[in-house]
Amino acid sequence: MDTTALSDALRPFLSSWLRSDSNRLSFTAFIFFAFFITMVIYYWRMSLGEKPMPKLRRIPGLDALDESIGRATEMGRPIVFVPGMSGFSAPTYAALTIMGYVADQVARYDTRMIVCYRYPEVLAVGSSIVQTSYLEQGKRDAFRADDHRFLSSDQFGYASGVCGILQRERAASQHIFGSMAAEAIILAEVGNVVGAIQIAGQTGSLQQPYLFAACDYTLMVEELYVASAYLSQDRLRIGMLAAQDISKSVLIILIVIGAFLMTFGSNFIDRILTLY
Amino acid sequence: MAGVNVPTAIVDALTPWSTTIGVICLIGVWSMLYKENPFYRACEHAYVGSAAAHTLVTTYANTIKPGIQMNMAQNGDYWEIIPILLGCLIYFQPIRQYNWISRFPMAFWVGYNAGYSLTLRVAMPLFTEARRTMLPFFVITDGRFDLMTSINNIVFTGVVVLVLVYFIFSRNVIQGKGVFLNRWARIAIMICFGAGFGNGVANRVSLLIGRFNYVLSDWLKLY
Amino acid sequence: MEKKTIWHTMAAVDVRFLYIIIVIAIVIPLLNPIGLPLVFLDEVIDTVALMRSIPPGSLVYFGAECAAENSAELRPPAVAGARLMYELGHRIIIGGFWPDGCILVRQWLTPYFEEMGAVYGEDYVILGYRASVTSILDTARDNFILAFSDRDINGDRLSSMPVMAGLNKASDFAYCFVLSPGGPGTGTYTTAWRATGEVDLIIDVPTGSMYNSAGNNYQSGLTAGLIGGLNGGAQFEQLIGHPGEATRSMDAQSMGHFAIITFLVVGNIGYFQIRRMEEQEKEAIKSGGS
Amino acid sequence: MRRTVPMVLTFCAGFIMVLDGFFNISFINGFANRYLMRSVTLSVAWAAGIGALNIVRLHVRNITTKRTNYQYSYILLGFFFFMLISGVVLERHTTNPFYQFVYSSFQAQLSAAVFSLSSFYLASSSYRAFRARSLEATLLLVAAVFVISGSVPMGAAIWSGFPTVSQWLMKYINDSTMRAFTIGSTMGTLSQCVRNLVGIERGHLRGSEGG
Repeated sequence: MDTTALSDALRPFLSSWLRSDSNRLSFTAFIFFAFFITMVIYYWRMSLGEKPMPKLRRIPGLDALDESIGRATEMGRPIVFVPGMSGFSAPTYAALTIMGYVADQVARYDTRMIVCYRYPEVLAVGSSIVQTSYLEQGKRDAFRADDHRFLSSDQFGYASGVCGILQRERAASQHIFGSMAAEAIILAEVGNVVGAIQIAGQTGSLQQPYLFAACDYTLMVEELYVASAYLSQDRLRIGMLAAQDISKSVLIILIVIGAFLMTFGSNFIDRILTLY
Repeated sequence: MAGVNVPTAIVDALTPWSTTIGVICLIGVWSMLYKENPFYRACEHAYVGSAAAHTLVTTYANTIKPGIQMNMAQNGDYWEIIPILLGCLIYFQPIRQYNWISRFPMAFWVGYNAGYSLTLRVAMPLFTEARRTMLPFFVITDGRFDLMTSINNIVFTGVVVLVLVYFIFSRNVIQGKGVFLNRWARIAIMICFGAGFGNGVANRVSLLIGRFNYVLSDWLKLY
Repeated sequence: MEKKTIWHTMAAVDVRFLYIIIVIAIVIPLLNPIGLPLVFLDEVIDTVALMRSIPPGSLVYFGAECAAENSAELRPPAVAGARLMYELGHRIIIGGFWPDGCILVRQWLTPYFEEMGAVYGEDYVILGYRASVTSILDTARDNFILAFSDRDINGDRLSSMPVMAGLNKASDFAYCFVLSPGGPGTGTYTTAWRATGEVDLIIDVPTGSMYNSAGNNYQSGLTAGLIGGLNGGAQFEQLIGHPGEATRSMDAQSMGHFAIITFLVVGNIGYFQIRRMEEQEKEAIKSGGS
Repeated sequence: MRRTVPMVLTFCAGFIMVLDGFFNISFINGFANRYLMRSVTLSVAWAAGIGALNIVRLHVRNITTKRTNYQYSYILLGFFFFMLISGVVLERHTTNPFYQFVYSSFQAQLSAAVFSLSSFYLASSSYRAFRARSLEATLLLVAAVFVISGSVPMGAAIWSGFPTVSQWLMKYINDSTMRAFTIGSTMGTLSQCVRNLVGIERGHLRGSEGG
């Protein structure tokens, strides 16, 4: 099929309102976005109704959160929580959602949780999340503001601070979530040395091997983003996840068809993608 | 704005000591490997203090001062006061009562970043990568079937698809018995992590080399 | 009662002992390098060829994204890259969004620029650190000088410098040469300038730990060149004919790697030996009990 | 006021960026370029002091209440104010020779030193933590050994196949897995951003509701 003619026919119409550049992917991106937004709206509406939502695959790392909290409670030693190295970004939101879950449990069992922050704005939000958990349990006075510590905005200043806390407070478990960089191995090794049970989950894949080796449970890459839906089992969030999964499936199907067509010598899909 | 200057003589007298100070700092930090000690704690605190100040100084010198001097004083862009005030609202954060005001600039940044990410810029890898993943499974070069390239292409596309399927979480979307595929996906992921570990070693070893270059070459002048 | 074998002793070895071994493994070859020959990767050869194919007088953006801790890996390719650019007659615009990036690159490059006779303001300029990378790079797509407030690292006017002639927006750059120890790094520039089609050629200079994802970007065509880690830096130095720091450090790098492999292997052998002995003991108890 | 204003701010800033990113609307494009992006730069720059403010507050409190190890807080504050004052007052700020001296002898060296700690931890964790406990862990280790040996001259000197195998692993297994990760996390980011924009996820606003 001749895609050049199609592309030429579309150009005058599209160029009046759609931005383009030398990559010629604008139209594809636009269609894909429109599809994604449609899916979001579809599942949003569905979550308001009664229909059953999709079920989620099991994620052992998230199931292990309770075990680590229980152990800290038994030993009477604190949990150290690291909500990632970035400011407000997607991984940090995911980490804060997990922290909300842990905070609920901690407030119920009167376990101590020390949270180390790299950015003051995350501290502001994080401490109010935990405080809310204590309020909901009716333990307003049990909340310890001093356990929410802003260490340093500097990457390794922060890492050395967390190490100091792990050693001085003899942590029973360490939770490392959010986006991590080179300091991941420092935190995980020091955690190992003090004998803490460690659960880690982060979005980058580069630090994953160290965490995989040194921690008891690891969430792999995208599993962190699922945490918000998985732990809350909230219909709306599961719906958003389903919308995302369907869009991803479309992409997978495109890749597979494209590869097969390529085998038979046609780059049709490729030309369709780069229409405008 | 003419600034103060430290006499050149003083700076010149101090400069030779720079590497020695650096080596003392290095020993202080590395002493932690033996055990946690006061020397290390002193270094840790000095580090945090100077890092906080350095960030402030660089921002002041490169964004705040030129912004006031040039954009406002010379070009008359007085509208810039509005975002400046918005940014300054963050300083309400330590005051418990007015804490909520500090959420205004945060909301602004969150919105900007979310909008920025929801455009072609960030979505582009999705399509460039997808395009380059559509590789032919049978490759014929110079009229002959090229086995190696064919296998490599099948492996490449296969692994991408497997791992993508592994990260589909909601079960109803992909029905059925794809579970055995997950095992193969995990194998690919593990090899990828292994390679990541391998390259990470290169990174970490060169860090040590950097430090020893500093001690042996810059300080002791052994080579 | 558990038997104490050599494996048990080794499993319980003080970690400080390991630290000493790795220090020795690195220091000795640094003092006495042997100079093992390098294996040249296609990607580095192609990158150098790409840089050589750019005509003299072109504008080049040099992304000084680095911090002091990465100097061992990033200084050699930065120096070699700047040398090659100057030799090819490219005009170099150095900018960076890590707080210390520009200061460090200035420290690294100034001796070489002085040696080669490059003039600040005519052959190269350093823009200095700015906060908020995404919005600045975005503004630079339309107006480069406004994005950087018309000031260089010293607070002087950019618009009065000859090196800036013909530079109005990001698309005037022939290519970007970006050091990348994380974020901000190459990813920032590919999103801001490559994805919008402003600059098509981005040369990625990642650290070892970023090299994993960098390979993928290179294969998919997102980046046009790749010089990875200290190993890539050493190849780069030799390809442009100025062997330096990276070439010298390669033997230490080799020894460090082999120390780590030895730890891995010995640690695992010990682990299997102990496990086997424990299994034997269990079987002995079982057969004794029944 | 407390909830609506931030949500409106988030939505407006985001929506303008989305419009600007996709469409040719000269009014929106101009506004985003001229004002919005510059506003973000400026507001972020002026907010930079909040971290330092937090640290200073904490350590002044440490000293006044004489908590354990409060002596170290003097060191911290000393360094902070020394660097800050010299950086702001001196001519040409960060490029002043004196400031450069202080920066490159203390801060640059300390940060490089802390980062290099991770090399030592890598040594100890490769001895104690990376164990071939399962098939998966074994694969990780084997791939690691090939890539480690393949990336240095000595590996090639021992067996010329090391670089070949390591490059094959890098090109066909690592790059492809990385590609899947990239596609996946891009999707994750998109979906997270949609949730932020429409206000399903309000992590950054939590706590302001009751107060």
